[in-house]
Amino acid sequence: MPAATENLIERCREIVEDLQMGEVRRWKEQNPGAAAIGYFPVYAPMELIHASGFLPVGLNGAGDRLDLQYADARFGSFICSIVKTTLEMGLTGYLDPLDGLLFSGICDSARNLAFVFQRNFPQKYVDFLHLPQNPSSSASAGFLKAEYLRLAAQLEKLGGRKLADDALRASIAAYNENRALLGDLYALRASNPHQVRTSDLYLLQRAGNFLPVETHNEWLSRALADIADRQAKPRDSVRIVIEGSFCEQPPLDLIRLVEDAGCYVLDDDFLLGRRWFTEDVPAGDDPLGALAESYLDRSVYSSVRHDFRHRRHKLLVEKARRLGADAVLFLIAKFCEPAYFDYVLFKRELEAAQIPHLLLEFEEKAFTFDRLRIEVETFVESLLFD
Amino acid sequence: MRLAAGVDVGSTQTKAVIVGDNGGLRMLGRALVDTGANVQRAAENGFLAACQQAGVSPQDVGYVVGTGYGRYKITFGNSQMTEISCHARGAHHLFPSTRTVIDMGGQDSKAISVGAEGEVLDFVMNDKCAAGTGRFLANAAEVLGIGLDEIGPLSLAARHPVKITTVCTVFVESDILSYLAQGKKPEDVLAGVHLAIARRTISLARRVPIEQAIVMTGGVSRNVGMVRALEQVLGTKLEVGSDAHFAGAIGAALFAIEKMGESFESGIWRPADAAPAG
Amino acid sequence: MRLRPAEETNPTAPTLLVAGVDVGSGFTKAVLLGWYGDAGASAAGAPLEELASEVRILGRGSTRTGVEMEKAARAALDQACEAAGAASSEIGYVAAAGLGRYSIGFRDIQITEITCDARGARFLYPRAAAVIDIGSQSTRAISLTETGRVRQFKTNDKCAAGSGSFIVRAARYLQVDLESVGDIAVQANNPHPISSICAVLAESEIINHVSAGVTVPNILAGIYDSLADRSALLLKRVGPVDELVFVGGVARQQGAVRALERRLKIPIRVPEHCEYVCALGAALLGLKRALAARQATA
Amino acid sequence: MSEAPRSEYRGQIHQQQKDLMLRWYERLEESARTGNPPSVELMISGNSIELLEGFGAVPLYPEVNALQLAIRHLSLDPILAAEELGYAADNCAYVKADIGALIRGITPAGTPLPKPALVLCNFVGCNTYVKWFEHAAEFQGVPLAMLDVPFLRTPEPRAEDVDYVVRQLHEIVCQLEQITGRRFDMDRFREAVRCSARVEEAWSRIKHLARRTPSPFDAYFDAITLMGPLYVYRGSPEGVAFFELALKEMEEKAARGEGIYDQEKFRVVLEGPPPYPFFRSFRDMFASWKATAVASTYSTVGGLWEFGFRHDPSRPFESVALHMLAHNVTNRNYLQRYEQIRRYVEEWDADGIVIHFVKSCRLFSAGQGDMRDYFTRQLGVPTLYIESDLEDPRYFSEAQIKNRMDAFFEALEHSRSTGTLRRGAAALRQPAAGAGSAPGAGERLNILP
Ligand SMILES: Nc1ncnc2c1ncn2[C@@H]1O[C@H](COP(=O)(O)OP(=O)(O)O)[C@@H](O)[C@H]1O
Ligand SMILES: Nc1ncnc2c1ncn2[C@@H]1O[C@H](COP(=O)(O)OP(=O)(O)O)[C@@H](O)[C@H]1O
Ligand code: SF4
Ligand code: SF4
Ligand code: SF4
Repeated sequence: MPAATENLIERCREIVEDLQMGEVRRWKEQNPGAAAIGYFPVYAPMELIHASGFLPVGLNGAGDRLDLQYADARFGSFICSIVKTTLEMGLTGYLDPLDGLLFSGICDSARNLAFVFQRNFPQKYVDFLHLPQNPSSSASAGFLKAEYLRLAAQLEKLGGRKLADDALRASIAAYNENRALLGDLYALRASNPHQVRTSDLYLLQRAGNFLPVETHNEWLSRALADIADRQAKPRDSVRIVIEGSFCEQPPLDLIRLVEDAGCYVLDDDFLLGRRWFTEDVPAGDDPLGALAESYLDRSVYSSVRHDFRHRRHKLLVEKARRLGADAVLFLIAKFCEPAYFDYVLFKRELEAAQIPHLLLEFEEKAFTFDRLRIEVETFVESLLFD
Repeated sequence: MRLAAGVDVGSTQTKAVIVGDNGGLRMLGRALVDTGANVQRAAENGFLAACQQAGVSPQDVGYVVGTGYGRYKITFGNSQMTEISCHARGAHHLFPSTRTVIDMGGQDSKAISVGAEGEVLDFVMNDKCAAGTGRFLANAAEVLGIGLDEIGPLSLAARHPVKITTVCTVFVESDILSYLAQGKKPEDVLAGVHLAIARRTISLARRVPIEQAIVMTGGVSRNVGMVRALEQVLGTKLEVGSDAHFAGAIGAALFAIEKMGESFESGIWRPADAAPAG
Repeated sequence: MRLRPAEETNPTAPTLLVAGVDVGSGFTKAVLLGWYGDAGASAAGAPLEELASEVRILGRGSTRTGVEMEKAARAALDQACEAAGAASSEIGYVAAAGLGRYSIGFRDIQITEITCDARGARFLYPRAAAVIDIGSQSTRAISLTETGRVRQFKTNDKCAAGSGSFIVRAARYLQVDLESVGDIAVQANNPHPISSICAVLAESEIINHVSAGVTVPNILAGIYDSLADRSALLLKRVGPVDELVFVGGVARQQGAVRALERRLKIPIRVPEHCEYVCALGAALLGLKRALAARQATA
Repeated sequence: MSEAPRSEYRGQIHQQQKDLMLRWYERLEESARTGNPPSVELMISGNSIELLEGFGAVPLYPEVNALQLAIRHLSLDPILAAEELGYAADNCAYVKADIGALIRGITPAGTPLPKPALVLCNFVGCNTYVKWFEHAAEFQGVPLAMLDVPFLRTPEPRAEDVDYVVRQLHEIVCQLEQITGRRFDMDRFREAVRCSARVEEAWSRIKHLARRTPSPFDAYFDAITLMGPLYVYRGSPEGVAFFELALKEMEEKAARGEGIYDQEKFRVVLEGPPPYPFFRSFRDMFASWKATAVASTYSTVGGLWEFGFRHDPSRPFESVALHMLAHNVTNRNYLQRYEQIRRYVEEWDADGIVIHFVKSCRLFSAGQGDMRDYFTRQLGVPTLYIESDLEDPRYFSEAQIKNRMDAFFEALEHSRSTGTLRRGAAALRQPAAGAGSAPGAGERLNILP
């Protein structure tokens, strides 16, 4: 791979691992008066924040880079890591560059976290979006549009621009491009997994959490061109689809470990909110309505978005079949209620379809992986050795 | 002279103290025995030893309060109190400005938030797992072949503490051994062990408000390495008195006096007047 | 089926010597295999079961792992060679398993202990469908497919409760020889349960039992019951099991076997050299790779 | 502590409660046999029993089944059965017990339960519900409908929220008409809403009786007994009769100055669901200290009426929507729960708070450490924090909980003896400036009204 791309990925790693959010601070210096709005996974309408003149910042916990000192006392046992590390970041000042925080109802822990933030950070704008869970109702689109308008009004109060259709259309276009580039990278990896290391793709993608979308688009197109030209020799590997990491993210070393143990990742649900829509959002006459409708009718399946018209377990099997995967790897954060519940139906469906799977539990704050290594290697061995 | 006793039957060690109001409240005797297998016997032995040291007859002791995990096994006791109440009370007596107590014993650790009168405001305890307790330290000492009272001072000599990843008391053995095999110095390994426990303890303790003065009680308070490690993690100083190991028993004895219906003036007896350790 | 022990093997030299080394957290075990097949024939593609008649176990060796894993592996292998009357230089292929598998510089391949357990057990019991391995620090439950692949597996958390080192500590407290703990437990008439889930905290419970006059067999049986409970939980998670192969050092202890039987109510098979099953599996898988490699170069 | 004598209340309602619940199970059995009346699976949180009355349908509450299993010590088997299906050790055990029991064909009373005509996922607060109902529909092979109730993220529900819920209610009515082949009876629905309002009035008054010293009933343990009829019969004349009788009996008791114990010593507010597998022992721990729960958040899962909300027959759909949106503890946001508890301490004259952290239920428990921080550090109210589970017997350690409970009440007793124990409004310290050692720890209160 050309050194330029190596450097770019290295740069991404620095950005991702920088707890101080240097990139966000820099953006704020360059855009005086504009706010940075953090959003907790999984999805947030970044277009809307962008159109208000603000920087949407994706929060994905602090990994093992922060010792839990205060947050454990607030959230106690049986709660996933990301909830605690995010609160710890807040309590120890790492979220100071952010002027606001957005949450949505992905699970009960994250929802309560939103309000714990509200109490502990009264000087910050902390909001909770209700994203509809009943897309089949005729009233959902109207409701979601109203919810977005409520958000827009709040952002305006924070000093944002009044939401204008033109600005929103431009933002939608920028994010459509972002998703298209990511989609190309994902498609490239699915067809030529030896050419794209998943850990690299992950870093490239996650750096976007802290960058203006325009910059990110530029980086992604550079990387895409480079990677497409790359020459690499395919290895004897197991082709897998990763499921279950839509919110708390597995440590980078764990992603590498999975690859090193002999897996080609054809698809994953890391940072799923960045690739939320399956098609471009149509930026027509009613861009806000289009954004809402895309959420309801043209988005990926997810354990935190319920749509009883399309069952998630069927969709997972379809995906694995479509991509020609040998197996599904569930990477689930410890105590992640939605992922674990979905696993039951996924498992049933995969077994019926005779697609092997492995479940690994991780914590973003873990830094030794002996046991996980054994598990992945055994799994690979069980598929490779006859 | 009126006499009262507090007996703290811990999982590892049993502590007993005799107090009396002989021209002011005094600690007349105290004793420390290993709890061992026979909890009831240990309680008795501790109590008798304390009586003997105080030079009083057990029959003359008017009221005995038992505490600690074996408190219900004390046949001669008049009543029981939880060790939480007793440590708070004892610590408050030793340091009247106590607001937080960190008690680390053989099998559990707890943090107690204490009010101005020595009353418990809030507390937390670890559960179900011996990771990060006195046992953890005792095991580490054993693996290294160093006396329990030496590991603390030795750990202070560390310059590059190792990172201990295991919290399990049993498995820490192999961590320690592999560090030694890698040529790490015992003091660095020990410092790592102490720090690991300190982090765990403080993250537990943060569930209650931690306010000055912070008093450490329980057997592990005798380990200067642990005290320093806790101070380092907490970023503030801990109060540790020479009677800290006896805080639970002292608290129990104070409750005993109260239960006797005796009016007493808290604060007359001070650690300085204490009888020598038994 | 049983393998013929080394003494019975035919005196002609094996075509190929393969070693499997299992570097466990407590003990390192080595198995030396001889392959007597036709050097020219292509055996690489055949399933392991078909190779059985051409394979002999020539020697075994075991030593404490300690911290120098490579050294332990050498020592165990030397023992195995001595038992086989072979020189280590004659070994054609070394497969390493266990937590120290990457530490063995002289290995040809590393394989996880789960794959090896499954292979070893399947080789000894061709119809084995589930394996449980209880070692010093770990418990592994494995279910197999009809063809002998690993279907599902679960390992315990990094907690000493319910694994071999717990038994070692308990034996020490009760002043019973490790060799005989299992047999003593079998004499229990009224097992006394241990309520603590923690190996360390359970010790004081054990002590209390002693002082309350509970007999040593009853205490030990109680400990095995709690160990069996934990293993049963892991087994449940790998799917329904109606017959089980029990391997690893703890399988040497009758008390553990009986407790598992009581708990699971299914037949349990314990191979004679149960703690070597993982090393055996490694050696067998190593053999397959070695044959494949020969074929490729031939 | 010696056992305290407890005058357990045994009035007429005690028997009537049993009869009512028995009748419910009989109706369910009838539905299982004949399909008549049709049954609809529903969640307790902010349930709309009134809507079902409009169809003459009988509610099937999986939570009631789960808790019955736990109380009868039958929950472990189904939980293990569910774990074999792949549920994680840490998933909500209510769900596991219910699904496990379904798979194993276990019912709490031993009588068959019907296959519901519709699994109606009234998503009121708890995200786990959605998973639960999805699975319940999947494993029973029955139709599934979603009723998405926006979480209360503003002080009051917005007009859009109400509109969204009302429109979904209409859609569900149509769906139910199709599925059951019955017509929705608007009059009956309105009548049910009227009954509900009367039950709510009586129930709310009963709860207000607990403000007296001594409190004539326990707003946690006794409330749980009354919650069954509250959810099943709220919209019916039986419910009205039952609750009006209950009110009368409680008022009489209050007039006689009778409490739960011969002498009420402590008054606490309880937060969190109970440990059903150890319900008795748990209750005894309070009894041994003569402590009465004067208020509880758990008893407001199905509806929060003591602060004034009532269903309104003049706008039945809207009031059903409002009830779901804003007048039950599960759909109110976390800080509104703090405020609810704070009011209980103040207006119900409590000495302290007991937070029961339940491993299964993140809806209740996620963040309870922060809640405790708020009450102890900021308001200075004595607060006990204990952990166990509401369904899974493996997470209850009687000795540990008792130890903590004893320490807590010892402390209260000690404070009382030194005259520092304050009660009710006096127990609430005004937010102290600079209190708190954690950076950013909330000195400043930012609770939505
Ligand atoms: N002289 C000493 N130096 C260092 N640590 C000590 C000493 N004596 C006791 N300890 C520690 O104290 C622990 C026992 O504390 P204690 O409070 O008596 O516990 P418990 O009440 O549970 O029996 C031991 O496990 C040990 O780690
Ligand atoms: N001579 C023996 N008799 C009975 N049990 C033994 C004996 N030696 C070891 N064990 C048991 O076997 C365990 C070690 O098993 P092993 O499978 O070798 O573990 P590992 O591979 O993890 O080191 C010990 O912890 C002990 O419980
Ligand atoms: S990781 Fe799972 S449980 Fe944790 S916040 Fe995210 S969705 Fe919720
Ligand atoms: S991790 Fe170790 S100390 Fe903790 S419960 Fe397990 S055996 Fe006990
Ligand atoms: S998480 Fe809590 S509210 Fe939700 S279903 Fe489970 S017990 Fe009920």
